[in-house]
Amino acid sequence: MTDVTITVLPAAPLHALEIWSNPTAVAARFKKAAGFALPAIGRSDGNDALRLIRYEPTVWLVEGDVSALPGLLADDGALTAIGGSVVRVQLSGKGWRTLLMEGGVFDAESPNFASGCSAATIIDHVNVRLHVVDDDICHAYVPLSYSEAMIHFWKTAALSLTL
Amino acid sequence: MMQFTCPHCGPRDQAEFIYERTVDAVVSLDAAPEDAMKSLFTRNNPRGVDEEIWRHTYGCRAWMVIARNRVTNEISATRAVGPEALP
Amino acid sequence: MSQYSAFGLLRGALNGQKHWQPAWRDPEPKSHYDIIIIGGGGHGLATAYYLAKVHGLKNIAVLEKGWIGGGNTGRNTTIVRSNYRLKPLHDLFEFGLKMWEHLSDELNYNVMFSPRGAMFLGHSDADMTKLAERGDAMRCDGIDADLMTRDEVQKLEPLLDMSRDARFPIEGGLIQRRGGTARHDAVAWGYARGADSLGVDIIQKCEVTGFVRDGDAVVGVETTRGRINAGRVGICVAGHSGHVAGLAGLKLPVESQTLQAMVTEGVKPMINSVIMSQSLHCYISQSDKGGIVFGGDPDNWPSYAQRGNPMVMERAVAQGLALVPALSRLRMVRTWSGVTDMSFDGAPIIGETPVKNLFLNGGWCYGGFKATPASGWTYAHTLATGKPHALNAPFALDRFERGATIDETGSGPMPNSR
Amino acid sequence: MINFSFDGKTYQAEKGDTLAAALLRNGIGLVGRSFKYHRPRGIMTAGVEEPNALVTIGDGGRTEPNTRATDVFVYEGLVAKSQNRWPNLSFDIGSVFGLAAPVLSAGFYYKTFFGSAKRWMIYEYFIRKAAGLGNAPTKTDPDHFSQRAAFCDVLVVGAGPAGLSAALEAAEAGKRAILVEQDNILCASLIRDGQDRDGAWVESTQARIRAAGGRILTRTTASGYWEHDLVTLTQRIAEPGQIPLHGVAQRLWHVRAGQVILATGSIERPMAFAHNDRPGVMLSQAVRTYVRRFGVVPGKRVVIATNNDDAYKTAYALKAAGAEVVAILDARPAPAGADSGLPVYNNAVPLSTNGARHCLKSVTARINGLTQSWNADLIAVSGGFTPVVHLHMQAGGTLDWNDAAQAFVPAASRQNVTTIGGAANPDPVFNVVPVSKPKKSFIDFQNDVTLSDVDLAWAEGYRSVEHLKRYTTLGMATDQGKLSNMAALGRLAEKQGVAIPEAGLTTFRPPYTPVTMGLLAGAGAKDAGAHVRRLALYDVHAAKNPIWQPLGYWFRPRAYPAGNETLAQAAMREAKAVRSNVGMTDVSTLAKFEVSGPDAAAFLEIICATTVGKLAVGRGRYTFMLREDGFVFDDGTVWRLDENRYLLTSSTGGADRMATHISYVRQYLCPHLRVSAVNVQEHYAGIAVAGPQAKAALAALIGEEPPRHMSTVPAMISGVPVIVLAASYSGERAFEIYVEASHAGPVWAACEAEVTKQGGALYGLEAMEFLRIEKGHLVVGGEVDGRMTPHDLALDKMLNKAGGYVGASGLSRPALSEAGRRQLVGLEAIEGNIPEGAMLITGEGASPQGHVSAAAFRILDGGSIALGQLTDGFARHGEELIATSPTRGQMARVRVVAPHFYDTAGERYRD
Repeated sequence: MTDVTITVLPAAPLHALEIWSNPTAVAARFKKAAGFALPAIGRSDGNDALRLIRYEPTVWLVEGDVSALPGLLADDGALTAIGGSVVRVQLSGKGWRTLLMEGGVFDAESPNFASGCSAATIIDHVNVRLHVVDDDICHAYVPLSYSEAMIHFWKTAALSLTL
Repeated sequence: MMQFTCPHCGPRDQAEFIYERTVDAVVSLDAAPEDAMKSLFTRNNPRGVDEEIWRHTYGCRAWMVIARNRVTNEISATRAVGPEALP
Repeated sequence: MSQYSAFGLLRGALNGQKHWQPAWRDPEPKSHYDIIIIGGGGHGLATAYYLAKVHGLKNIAVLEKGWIGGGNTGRNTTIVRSNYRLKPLHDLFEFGLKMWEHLSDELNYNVMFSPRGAMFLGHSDADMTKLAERGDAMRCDGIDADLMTRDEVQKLEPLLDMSRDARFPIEGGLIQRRGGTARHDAVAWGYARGADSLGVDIIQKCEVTGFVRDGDAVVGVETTRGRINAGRVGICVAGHSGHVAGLAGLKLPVESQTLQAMVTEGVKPMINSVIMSQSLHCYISQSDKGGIVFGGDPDNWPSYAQRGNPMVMERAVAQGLALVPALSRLRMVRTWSGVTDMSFDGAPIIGETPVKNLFLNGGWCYGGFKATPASGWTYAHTLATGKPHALNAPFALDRFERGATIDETGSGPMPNSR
Repeated sequence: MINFSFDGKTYQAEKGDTLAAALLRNGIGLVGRSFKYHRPRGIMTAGVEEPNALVTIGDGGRTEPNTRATDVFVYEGLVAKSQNRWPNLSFDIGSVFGLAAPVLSAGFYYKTFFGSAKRWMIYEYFIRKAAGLGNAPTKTDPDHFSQRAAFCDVLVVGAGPAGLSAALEAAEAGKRAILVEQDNILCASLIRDGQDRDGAWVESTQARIRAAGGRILTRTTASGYWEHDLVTLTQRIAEPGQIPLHGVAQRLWHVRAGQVILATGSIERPMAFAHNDRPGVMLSQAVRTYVRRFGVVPGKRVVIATNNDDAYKTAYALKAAGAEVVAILDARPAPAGADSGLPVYNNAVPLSTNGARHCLKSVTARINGLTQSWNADLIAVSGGFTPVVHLHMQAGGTLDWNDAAQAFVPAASRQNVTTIGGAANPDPVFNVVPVSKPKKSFIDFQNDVTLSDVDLAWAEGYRSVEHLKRYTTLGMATDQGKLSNMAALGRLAEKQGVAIPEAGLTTFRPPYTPVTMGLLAGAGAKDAGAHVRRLALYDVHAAKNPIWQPLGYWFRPRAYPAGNETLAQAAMREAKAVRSNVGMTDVSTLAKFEVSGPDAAAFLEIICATTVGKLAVGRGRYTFMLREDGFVFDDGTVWRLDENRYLLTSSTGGADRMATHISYVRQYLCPHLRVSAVNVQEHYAGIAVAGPQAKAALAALIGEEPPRHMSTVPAMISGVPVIVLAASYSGERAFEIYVEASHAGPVWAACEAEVTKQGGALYGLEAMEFLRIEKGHLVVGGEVDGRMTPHDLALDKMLNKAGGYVGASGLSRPALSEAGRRQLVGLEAIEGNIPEGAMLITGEGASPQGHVSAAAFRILDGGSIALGQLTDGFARHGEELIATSPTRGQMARVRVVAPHFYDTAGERYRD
């Protein structure tokens, strides 16, 4: 009896957008072009073409169409493709927060970790990046080489979630 | 396990962090060879508070300096280090 | 000192064991000693013993801030071996191993040295080649080292997981049959009793709080029990080397880290030798009372707290179970931590310091217990003659600035990457 | 009723019984044998402090030795066996040690067993056989253990009345609250103390806590208090030996608490009198628990010995249950005002007991200087109460001395922990100084430590409390001194002539009660947390059933044996294919970093010790990196993909270390540089195609002229964008194709089709070793062992003259350029095959002057060759040495040569 479902999402383009100088100027250019501000750490935002998730002080994870971004960055930052290095895993159902406590150290059960939030942590010795899509769905970006081990760990833990 | 207050992510378990070295062990790139080797090969190593460089490796991947008492593990200050970043 | 023997015990059976005298006196500190050793652990007490026994010096004091044997001597996993790859290290540790073989008789105190074999497991062809290289380096310098096949390993330790699909499959091992374990407390108490009987003053509850200088030379120490003058002062405080040397204005190539160890409840014999691994950093042996003694990686951040933490301990236990699954249902009954003085090449420091009359013995990382006799003997030679012996000359304090480091693992100056 | 067996006989237990209660219910008094003298032991307590009733429970890999009968709840089919006795419990040969007790005083083993270490090992063989209690299982554990984190504002330890109220208050104040109880019911003490009427309060409080979102965990022990209010909890999901639901036997919680409230109560103290270790001697509150909670009366004729009021409740409970209280020995002078017709004697302390066939027959006491005896089958003892301060002390707390209670109570702490209830203010008691013969007065019942052992340790100079503990092994048994520490401190204080608080205090070491090793390992029991890292192209390789080789946490194909080829045969065939035709291999695990920005070149010239800035777009170069002490720690290649975009590769083994190093230099040392250094190790899968036909194969794959040696171009293979680097590790003309990992399948398939068409082969790590050794390329972890400078490796000519790279100042140290350093050499066998790892000696018995770091064979011409390190090796070409491996009984005569055996001029790279 488990109330969490673990599914691997299909591979999709993913980029790391890094700003190394004039962050406020770049932020202004971005907001004007994209219609939403660069999200704060631990937050995500987007429009129908683009979704940005922030885990680091100077880097944003970007899903979707990045064609406009190099122009916006000019000499203040760079875009690097990193999609191949992660597998996106969807954890859905009421129990995803409890599941993330298994072998973890991050407070995924906290009410502050709500829809739109993001957090990177370590679970069962693997560096995992989490993104809360809504109350019943959380996406986990797992390093490709560890994904098979991580998914196996989650599936085993899901069996005894409610004990 | 200790708990560090990451300047970017807030309180997090020490398992997400990796210790690099103490601030007195930093070898700056422009140091004269003798000073560089002095920094690399001698430590205050106090039985009390020292400034340590940690990285939130499994979190926001940022670097920080933590002032920590090595006997009581009391943390008195944490400051971010790295490129200028948006809040 | 009353001679220890089986006959003595039988005589004691008749008088309720009343005739035994104290193993060491509890003297008040004198105002001057020829040599003061700071630190009443195994190394400090051994140094005092050999100063008196080998060099015939009588006016010696060992100053201990707490109670003797209370630091790392009482907190290690009791392993004794000399199977190091680099020559300066295996020569020094081998000199010590030869002393271990007669130490109980030398001290008339049974230190229970048990040469049951110290074995490194290899988990791949690459591991086995690395072990063969280490064994060849030892054999060429006259030290015993033998490769073991899978079957020989299984015969020695039947509870090892020999299955082919284990995460760390066992391909074979390298064993030093003359290595093994010893009773750590007995080493401190044996040396203390020996030194005391030769006239050494062992002064407990006496912490050094500063150095007395005459110009740039050290001529004595300030302590919690008053000033004591000395011709020469030898620091020998392991994890507290940084702090004590700091009192003399010295900054050392040493950082103090916590090393955790643990023991299970006592069970009937199940582990016969000392099990270590070339890929996994854990070591397993069974004490004479039946407890499985366990150690693993040091905590790779600085600490004087003598407190463990769950993450590193849980990983050490996981590594042990990956090798010996049958340990799963035993229970850990006690865990403790030592403060190890991690040197910046992994090798000890035994010799002079830039300060006149002040000497240092430290930097033992997590391998100090096995070196106790050799450390005491060479430090005694250095303190008595003012010059290092050939065995400890390579371990000079100034080797780092000269670039003559002795790096067994080749992992460089950062102790947390060792 | 529930069926269980003890030593092969089947009995019945009531629902909710502990094994101890069930054994007493069935009249079983003798349960075990003590550690040293194998004296008969019964059930003394009703809790985790039990020193005697240790049994082995369960079977196969689920067997749990040394389990306290008081800490396991009976389930259908429970199998328990007594321990540490041969042939059986009632007749144990081991008890002969008891006869030798006068000789076997504390620390006797330090005073004898001299002679050689070999002789000690003979004595030791027998000592080890007699030592240890239960037997460890030999089979693998069939169950697994869960580990889970939790966060809360308030963690309450102990669900007695005080703890339950504190948890309710926190939960209903809207705080995240967790209440932990090691028993399987809450407020067991209320039942014990006859306040059953409060059962309704317990039920409603429990319901209100849960309704407010609070969590209640029973059968869960707070075993360790660590740093910054992190507390570890061990939760029994299945009882010892029980087959668990979903295979999870226990769960380890790591709880980060805002505040911790310890409501852990206290542990009743025994009294020291002669033969106080016999079955039939029990603690007073334990007797009351068995009577009130389990309805089991452990004795018919009972003597009670006490120094406080609490034990009178036990007298009333026993009387109500039909037992006869024959005497109450109250150590206190003034009458306690008992009026219920109980036979109370004041100024009365127990002197000794005697018994037959392992059970109590009579008790002798001293009353106002006179002795008096009673026939009795049970003595219930209460020597006062020791507050449970373990967690407070583990948290770095201090203690105060409560003189009225003769006990240490929690004082200040540097963590957010407070103590409430019985643990904070224990009952007042009258201090009883033991008067009986110290010889047979036990204070540590499991390790057989008596008062006379404490006296002996004192006489021999072991006077600090830690020396006393280690010399007598007091408090080092499975009950961790819970019943013995205070008695020992009392005796030590007496010897020192000081009050107990001045006698010193032992350190409180985790865990509070012993913790199952499998639980600490958790999911890591199988792989120690070292998860196998899978290649992007794992399935493609697995289908070919290669021989796999571990490299760090990766597994990579070592060779692809065809038919019944051995590893060596397959590897040589593969290497020959690369030398004579074309071969392909998976190089995905190399570390890779994409470095972009205006300051990318400047940044790379800090990380790498060679020049980078002069590289034209589309060109690449070999490079190496130094640690700050000047030694080489990694090497690789750097490629300029675009004006401000470079690709840096380095070794698989050093990948994580390099990622940290690059981040430290970029973020800590050069925060102002305009550069982005992104780890793309797993973003790109890598396929190497090498050999004389490689260029033709590449042309067919990318449909254009392949890049010349050390050049790079973007290209397409099977419609997939790739980066082609013309790099060679094998010494042949070769190309490395980098493709986004998720699209690697089709690109590998296209390459494999092309290579097969040319009659080429797949090759693995073993062939790669043969190729690179023959060419003289270095390997991190082999020739680059962290102890070699650039000059030692003949790389110093490539050093960036402008300096400014990490390690430059390290190189200035004098010893790094003195004679006598180990230097890189080649070795050619004159006679025999060179063993890898062998020592290089000038003659028999000489101390080694170097070693063989990598050995192989000339691939096309045959002949044993190797790379190695040799003292002053550059100057010793032509010299003959012996490469010896005593551990493998192998030896070869070798000649020192240059470390390059193939195409030294590099013609194979030119088209």
